[in-house]
Amino acid sequence: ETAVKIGVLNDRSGIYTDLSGEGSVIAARMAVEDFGAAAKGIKVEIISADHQNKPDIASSIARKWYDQDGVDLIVDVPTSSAAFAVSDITREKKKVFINSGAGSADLTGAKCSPNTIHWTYDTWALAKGTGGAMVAAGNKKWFFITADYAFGHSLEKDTAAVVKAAGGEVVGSVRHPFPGTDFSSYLLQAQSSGAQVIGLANAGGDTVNTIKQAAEFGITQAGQSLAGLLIFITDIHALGLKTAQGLVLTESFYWDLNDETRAWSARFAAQHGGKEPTMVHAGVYSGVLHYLKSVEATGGKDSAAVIASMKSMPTSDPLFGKGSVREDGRKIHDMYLFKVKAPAASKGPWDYYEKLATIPAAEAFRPIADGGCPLLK
Amino acid sequence: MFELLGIPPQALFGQLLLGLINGSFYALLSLGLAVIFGLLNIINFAHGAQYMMGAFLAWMLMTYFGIGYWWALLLVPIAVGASGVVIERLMISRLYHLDHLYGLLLTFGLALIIQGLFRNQYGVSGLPYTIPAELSGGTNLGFMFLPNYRGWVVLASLVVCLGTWFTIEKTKLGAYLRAATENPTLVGAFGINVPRMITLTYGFGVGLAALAGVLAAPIYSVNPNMGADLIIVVFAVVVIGGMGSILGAIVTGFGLGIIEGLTRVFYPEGSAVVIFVIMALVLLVKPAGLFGRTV
Amino acid sequence: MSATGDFILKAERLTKRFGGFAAVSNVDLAVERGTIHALIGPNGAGKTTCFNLLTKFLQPSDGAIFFNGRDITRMPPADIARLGLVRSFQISAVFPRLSALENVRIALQRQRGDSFDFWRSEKALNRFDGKAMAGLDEVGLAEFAATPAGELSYGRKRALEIATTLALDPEMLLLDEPMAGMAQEDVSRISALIARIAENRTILMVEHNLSVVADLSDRITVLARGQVLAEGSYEVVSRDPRVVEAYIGVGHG
Amino acid sequence: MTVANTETHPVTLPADLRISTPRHHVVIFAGLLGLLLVAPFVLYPVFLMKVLCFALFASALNLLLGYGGLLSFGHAAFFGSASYVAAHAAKVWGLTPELAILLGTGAGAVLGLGIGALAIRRQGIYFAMVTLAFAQMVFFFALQVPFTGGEDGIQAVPRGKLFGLVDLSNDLTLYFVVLLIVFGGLLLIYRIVHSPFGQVLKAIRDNEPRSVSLGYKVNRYKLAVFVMSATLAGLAGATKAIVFQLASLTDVYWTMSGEVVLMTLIGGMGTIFGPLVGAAVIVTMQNYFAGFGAWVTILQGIVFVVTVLLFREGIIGVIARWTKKAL
Amino acid sequence: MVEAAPLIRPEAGTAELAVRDLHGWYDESHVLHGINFDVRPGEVVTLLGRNGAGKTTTLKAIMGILSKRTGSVRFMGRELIGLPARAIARAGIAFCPEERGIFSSLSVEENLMLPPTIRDGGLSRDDVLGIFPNLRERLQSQGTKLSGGEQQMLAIGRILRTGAKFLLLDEPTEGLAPVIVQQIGATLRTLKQRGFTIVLVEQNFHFAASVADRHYVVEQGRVIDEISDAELAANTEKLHAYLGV
Ligand SMILES: Nc1ncnc2c1ncn2[C@@H]1O[C@H](COP(=O)(O)OP(=O)(O)OP(=O)(O)O)[C@@H](O)[C@H]1O
Ligand SMILES: Nc1ncnc2c1ncn2[C@@H]1O[C@H](COP(=O)(O)OP(=O)(O)OP(=O)(O)O)[C@@H](O)[C@H]1O
Ligand SMILES: [Mg+2]
Ligand SMILES: [Mg+2]
Repeated sequence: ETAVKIGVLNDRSGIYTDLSGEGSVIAARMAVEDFGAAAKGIKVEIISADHQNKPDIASSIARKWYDQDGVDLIVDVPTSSAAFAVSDITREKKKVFINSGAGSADLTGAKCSPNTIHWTYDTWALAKGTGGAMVAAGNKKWFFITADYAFGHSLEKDTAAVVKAAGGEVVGSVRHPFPGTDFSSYLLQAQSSGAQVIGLANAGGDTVNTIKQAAEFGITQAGQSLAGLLIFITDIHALGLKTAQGLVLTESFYWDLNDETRAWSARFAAQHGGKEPTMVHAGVYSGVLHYLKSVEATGGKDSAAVIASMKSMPTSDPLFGKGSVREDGRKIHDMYLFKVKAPAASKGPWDYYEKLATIPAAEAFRPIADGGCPLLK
Repeated sequence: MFELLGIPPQALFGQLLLGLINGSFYALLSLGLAVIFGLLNIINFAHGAQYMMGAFLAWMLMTYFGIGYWWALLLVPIAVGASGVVIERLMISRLYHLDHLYGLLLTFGLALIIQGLFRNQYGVSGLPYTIPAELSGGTNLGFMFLPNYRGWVVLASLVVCLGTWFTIEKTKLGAYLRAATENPTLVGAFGINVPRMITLTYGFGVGLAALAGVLAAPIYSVNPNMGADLIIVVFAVVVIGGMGSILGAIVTGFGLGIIEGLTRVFYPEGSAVVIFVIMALVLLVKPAGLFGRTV
Repeated sequence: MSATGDFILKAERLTKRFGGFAAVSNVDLAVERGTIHALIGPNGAGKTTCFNLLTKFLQPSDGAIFFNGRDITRMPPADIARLGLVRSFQISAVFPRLSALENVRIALQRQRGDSFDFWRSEKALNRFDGKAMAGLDEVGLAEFAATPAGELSYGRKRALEIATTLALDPEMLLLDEPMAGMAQEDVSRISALIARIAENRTILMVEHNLSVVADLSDRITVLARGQVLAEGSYEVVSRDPRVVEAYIGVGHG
Repeated sequence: MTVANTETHPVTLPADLRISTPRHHVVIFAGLLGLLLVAPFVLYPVFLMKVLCFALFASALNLLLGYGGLLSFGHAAFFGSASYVAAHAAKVWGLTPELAILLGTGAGAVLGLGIGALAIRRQGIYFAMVTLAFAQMVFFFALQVPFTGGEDGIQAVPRGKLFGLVDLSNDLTLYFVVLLIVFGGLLLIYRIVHSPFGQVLKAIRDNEPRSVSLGYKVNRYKLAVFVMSATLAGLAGATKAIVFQLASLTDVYWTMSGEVVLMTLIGGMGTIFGPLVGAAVIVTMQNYFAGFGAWVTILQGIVFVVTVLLFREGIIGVIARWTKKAL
Repeated sequence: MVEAAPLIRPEAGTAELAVRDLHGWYDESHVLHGINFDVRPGEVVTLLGRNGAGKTTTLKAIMGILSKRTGSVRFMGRELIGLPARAIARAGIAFCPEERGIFSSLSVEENLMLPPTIRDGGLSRDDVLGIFPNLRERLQSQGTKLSGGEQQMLAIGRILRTGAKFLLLDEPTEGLAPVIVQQIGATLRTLKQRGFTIVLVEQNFHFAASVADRHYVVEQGRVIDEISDAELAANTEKLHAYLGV
C-alpha cells in the first residue's frame, strides 16, 4: 500500500480566497474519491495551509511540509510569486508540484522545473484568448491600464504582442500604482485615447475597482469595451452583472459548459455552500486525479517516475476532457472566450457567461519552443 | 488650441477635478484623525478599518435590511461612532496616563482585528454597492463627463470639513476640546466633564471615518482592505499639514488630492509616492508641517 | 567692584520681534568677568527672551552677541553650551526618570566631550560619582541621590537643576529665577551657593526676589518693555524713580 | 521603579549607586547561549533560524524604542532593503554569504542615515507616522524597481559557501553561523545600551531641551541610535535572506514593521531579553496558526490589544518586576 | 527641628471647609499623613511649609485631582471625598495650580474665558484686565507665549471670573515682579472684602503675612501648627524654626 500526502497550499484569507481557498481542498478530496484511492490500496491524506499570497510564507510552509511533514505533492498555489517559491523548493527537495492557481507563463518557460506542472491556465493563454479573439472580432485599437509591477508589465507585453500579431494596434497605455483605489484618472485617459478596447493588465481588487469605476463613468455605454486579462468568475460574482456586463475574458473552465461539468459542479457546490467551482478548483481536481493515476501506474510515489508517467500518459477527466502534459510541464487543453451577460439575460446566480469562442488546445498555449524552458536543451 | 506640457487643457481640468474628489476623502479622513489626535493625543490607527466598517455597514444595511444610501449616510456614522464610543470607554480610556505610543499600538491591534474579522466573514473580493438613483448619471462639463455622484462627494466633504473646523476653532466647545488636549486634569478642575467630552470626540472622529466610508462605498470596491493602505497615505497627509491644525488637515487633504491627480497625468509611475516625497520635502523645510504649530 | 572693562559677554543692539511685537529691542548688555550681574524688570519686560537670545534658544532679529570676544550670534545652542555659557530654565527642567545622581552625572559626563562611545562600558562613568554626590550635597539633595528626579518636590527640582547646571563647570551661568518657588531655607542656601560659585565664574541672573538681588549682585540692568531702563549698582537702581514705579513699587522697603 | 517616600527613605551611599554589570545578566546570556547551542538538535533548525533573525530584528527596534524612546513604525524598510541587497549580491553578483550579508547590512545603515536624518526632526507619534510613511515609500520603490523582482521577490538565492569554504546548504551548519551573527548582534546592543552613549540617550528621552542646554547635540545622538538600529535591523534582514534564500515584499511591507513592534512589546520594551522572547512567541504563533488564514491577523491584533491593556510591561517586564531585577 | 507640636484638631461647625485626617498618595507613595484644618467663611488662610512638605498635594487632594485620597473634606457641609474634580469645581471651589496651567493651543483671551461660570458674582472680563493690564495688550497671542509672570496673572485672573467664592491659590506670587505682588495682595484683600474665602500656599512669607488671617504650618504631610495673624509677632521665632528662614 502506498501512502500519499497531498498539501493544498493556497490563499485562505486574501484576494484569491474565493477562487482557490477551501474550494481547492474540496476539489482535491473529490478527486481522491472519484479515483477510488482506498479501493486501489493508495492511502491519501490531504492537508492545507494559507500562504497569504506571499512567497516567503509559501516557501517556508513548503519547506516545512517537505522536511518535516512528509508531503509528496503540493497543489494549487495561486499568485505567481508564491508559485515560483514553491517550485524552487519542490525542485530542491525532489517532490511534485501541480500548480493550478498561478498565472505566470514563466512557470513553464524561463523558470520551468522538472518537478512542476502548470495545469489550468497561464497569462499567455489568457492574452491569446482575449487579445486574439477581440481583434478578430474587429476591435483593433487597444489601450492598456497596467498595474505598475512585473506581473502587470508582462501581462501587457504578452497581450500587446498578440494584438499586434493579429493585426491590431496599441494606441497607448498607462501604469497605475499597485494596489490602487482610484482609477478614474486612467479611465479618462483611456477614454480620450480613442481606443476600442481597454485592456486591464492588472489583477484582483484593482481590476474589480477599474471595472466598477468604468461603469460609473459610462465607459462601456460610450462604446468602448473592457477586456479583463486576469479575471475570474468570482470577480464577476463580486461585481454584479450590472457593473460587469459586456466584459470579455478568457477561462479554461466554466461550470455550465456541458452535462459533465454541470454534474460535477453540482456535487462541488453542494459541499461548498452553493458556490460554483472556478477553473482553479477544476484544475486542482483534474491535476490530483492525474497524479493519482500515475501513482497507480508506477506502483509507487517516486517523484521522478510519477512525473515521467504524468507526462507520457494522456489526461482525461470530465472537466477538461482529453489533454496532455508537455515536456516543459505545461498541461494542454481547450480555452474559452466568454462575454459577461447582461443582467436581463442571466437566469440566476452564477449564470454569468456567454461563450463567444473556443480556442483549441493546439493554439491555446504558447508553443513549447517559444517558452525558452532550459529543460528542453 | 493650446496644450500644456502635451496635455490638452480639457483633460487637465478633468484630472484636476478628479484630484479634488480624491482629496475629499483625504480631507475627511485626515480631519477625523486630526480631531481624535487633537483631543485624545492618540493616532487612531484603526481609522482605516473604521472607514472600511462604514462602507461595509452601508452595504449590510442595503443587503440585509433594504435600507438605502441616504439613510445609511445618517445611520452608519452614528452606529460606527457608537462602536467608537464603546472602544474608547472600554480600552482607550485606560491609556491616557501613559505614553502616547500605547494608543497607537492599541488602535493598530484593533485595526488588525477588525480587518481580520471582516476578511473572515466576507472575503476580500469586494462587494457591490450601487450609486443611489438620485445621483446616478452624470453631467457633461464640456471638458469631461462628471458623474453626479462624484460632484456630491466633493460637496458633502467640504460642508462637513468646514463645519467641523468652525466648531473646533471658533466655538467655546472647541476651546474646551483644545484645552483638554493639553491638560485634562486642569480642565476637569474647572468643572467640565472631560471624560465624556473625550469619549464623544472619539465617537465623532470615528463617525467621520465611517461617513467617508459610506461616501466611498458606491465608487470604490467595498472590501476589508480598503482602508489599510489608504490610512498610511492619510498619515502622510496629516504630517504634511501639521497635526495641531484642523484647517491644515483639510487644506492639505484637498491640496494633495489635486497634486496626486496631476502626477497621474504627467508621471503616473510616481503617483504612489508623490505624497511621501512631498512629506520628505516638508520635513526638510518646515518640520512642524505646513500648518503646524511648534509647541 | 569697579569696572575693569573685561567683559565676558556682550550684546549689542539685541532685538527680538515676534510678529509686529518687539519683546526685546536694542538692548546693549555687557557683563563683566567674575561678577554677578542681575537682570530685573517687570513681568513681560523681555528678560527670559534675552536669555533665550543669549543662549540661542531664539534667533535674534537683530544685533550681535559676543562671548569672550567671539561672535556667537549665529551659533547653535548646543555649541554655546560647549563654549561655557550655560543656562537654567525658568520652569524647572530635570530628567524625570533618571535619579538625582544620574541627573548631575549627565552634566559631568559632558566634560568627556560628546560621548558617542557606544562600545565602552558605562562603568567608565563611575569616576564621576564622587563629584556628582558632592554637587548634590551642595544643594542639600544628598539624601535623594537615588530618587528619580520626577518624584522630587518643586523646590527640590529647582535645586537639582542648579546642581546639574553647576556640574558643567561653566565659565558663565545664566540663571532664570533660581529662587522661584523655593522655601526660605533654600533661598538662603542657594544664595550662599551662588555667591560661592561666583568666586571663579560669571553669573547673569534674572530674579524677582529683591533681597537676593540686593545681596548678591554686583551690577543690575533693569529692563522694561524690552528696553534698558536703568543700569548700575543696587543702591543706584533701587532709588531710580522710574524703576520704583515700573518694578519695585512703593510698598516695598 | 523605586518609590521613595522622601522623608523616610534611608540615605543612599554613593557606593550603592555605582554602575556594574549585574551578575545575572552574565548568567542569562551564558544560559541562553547554551540553550541555543543544543536547540537545533531538538527543534527544526529552519524554524530556530527564523526566531533568531527576528530576535535580532526586534532587539534592533528595541534599541531605538526602548532606550531611545523613538517608536519607528517603519523598520521593515531597513530589514527588507538589506534583505534585497544581500539576496541580489549573493544571487546576481555571486558574492559569498558573508559579503552579501555585510553589503545588505550596509544598505540598512545607509537607508537608516537617509530616513533617520529626516525622521528625527519630529518626535513622539509624529516620528512613528513619518517612519511609517517613509517605509511605505521604500515599499513602493521595491515594488517598482526591476532588481527586486516586484511581487516575485528575489528567489532561489544561493546560500553559498562561507568565506568560500564552508558549505551552508546544510541547515545545521547554517544555524551555527546564524547563531554567531545574532548573538554577536545582541551583545553589541547590550553594550550600546550600557555605555556612556546609552546614558546620554536615556537623558535625551527624558528631557530633550534640557539635554540641549547641557550642550548635547541631541539630533546627532538620535540619528546615531537610529542608524545603529537600522544597521542591526539590516543585519537581521540580510541574514534572513540567506537563510530563506528569498527576499520578498513581505519584508518591506508595513505589516512587518507592525509585527516587529508587537514582538518587542509582548516581550517587554526596554528590556534586554524581552525582544528575544517576543520574537519566539510571535514566530511560534505564526507557525502554529499558519493554516488558519485571517485568524493569524486577528490573533495578532488580539495579542496587541491585550498586551497594551493588561500586560504593558511584556513578558520579561513582568518577570523583571517579580524578581526586582533589570532584565 | 522643632519640638513636637500638638496636632491641630479644630472643632467643626462654623467652618466653610473642614479637612479631617486627609491622606493622599501619588501612585504608591504616601505623601499626606492626616491633614487637619479649617477655613471659615471669608477668611484668608495660608499653608506654609518647606519645599516638599505637602502643601500642593493638600490643595490637589481637596480639588480631587490626586490619584488616591482618604479622610474627609467637607465643603459647606458636603463631603468632597469621592467626588470627581468637576463636581468639586461645580460646588464652588476654584484652583490655581503652581505650574500655572496655561493652554498653549488657546489664545490669551480664550484662556481667560475658558473656565465656565459656576455662579453669578464673579469678576467680569474687564475687571480682570483692569487688575492685570499686561494681559490686555496680549489678548490675541498664544497663551504660553506670555512671559512667566504674565502667565501667572492669567492663571489667577481666569478663576476669578468663574464666580467660585472659594479659591485655592498655589504660590500665586511666584515669579512676579514686586509691583505686581503688591497688586495681587491688594486684589486678595479686595476679594476678601467681597466675601471670597481663600486658601493660599505661599513661600513668600512677607506676602502671606500681609494678606492672611491665619497660617497653618505643614510639615511632612501633616499640619503641625496654627498661628493667627495676631499672634504672628510673638511667634516669629517659632516660624523661623519651622520654615528655616
Ligand atoms: N515666542 C513668543 N511669541 C510671542 N510673544 C512672546 C514670545 N515669547 C515671549 N513673548 C512676549 O514677549 C514679552 C517678554 O517675555 P519674557 O518671557 O521675556 O518676559 P520676562 O521679562 O522674562 O517676564 P517674567 O518676569 O514674567 O518672566 C512678553 O510680553 C511675552 O508675552
Ligand atoms: N508626581 C509625584 N509623584 C510622586 N511624588 C511626588 C509627586 N509630586 C510630589 N511628590 C512628593 O510629594 C511630597 C509633597 O510634595 P508637594 O508638591 O505637595 O510639596 P510642596 O509642599 O508643595 O512643596 P513646594 O514648596 O516645593 O512646592 C514631596 O515629597 C514630593 O517629593
Ligand atoms: Mg521670565
Ligand atoms: Mg508646591
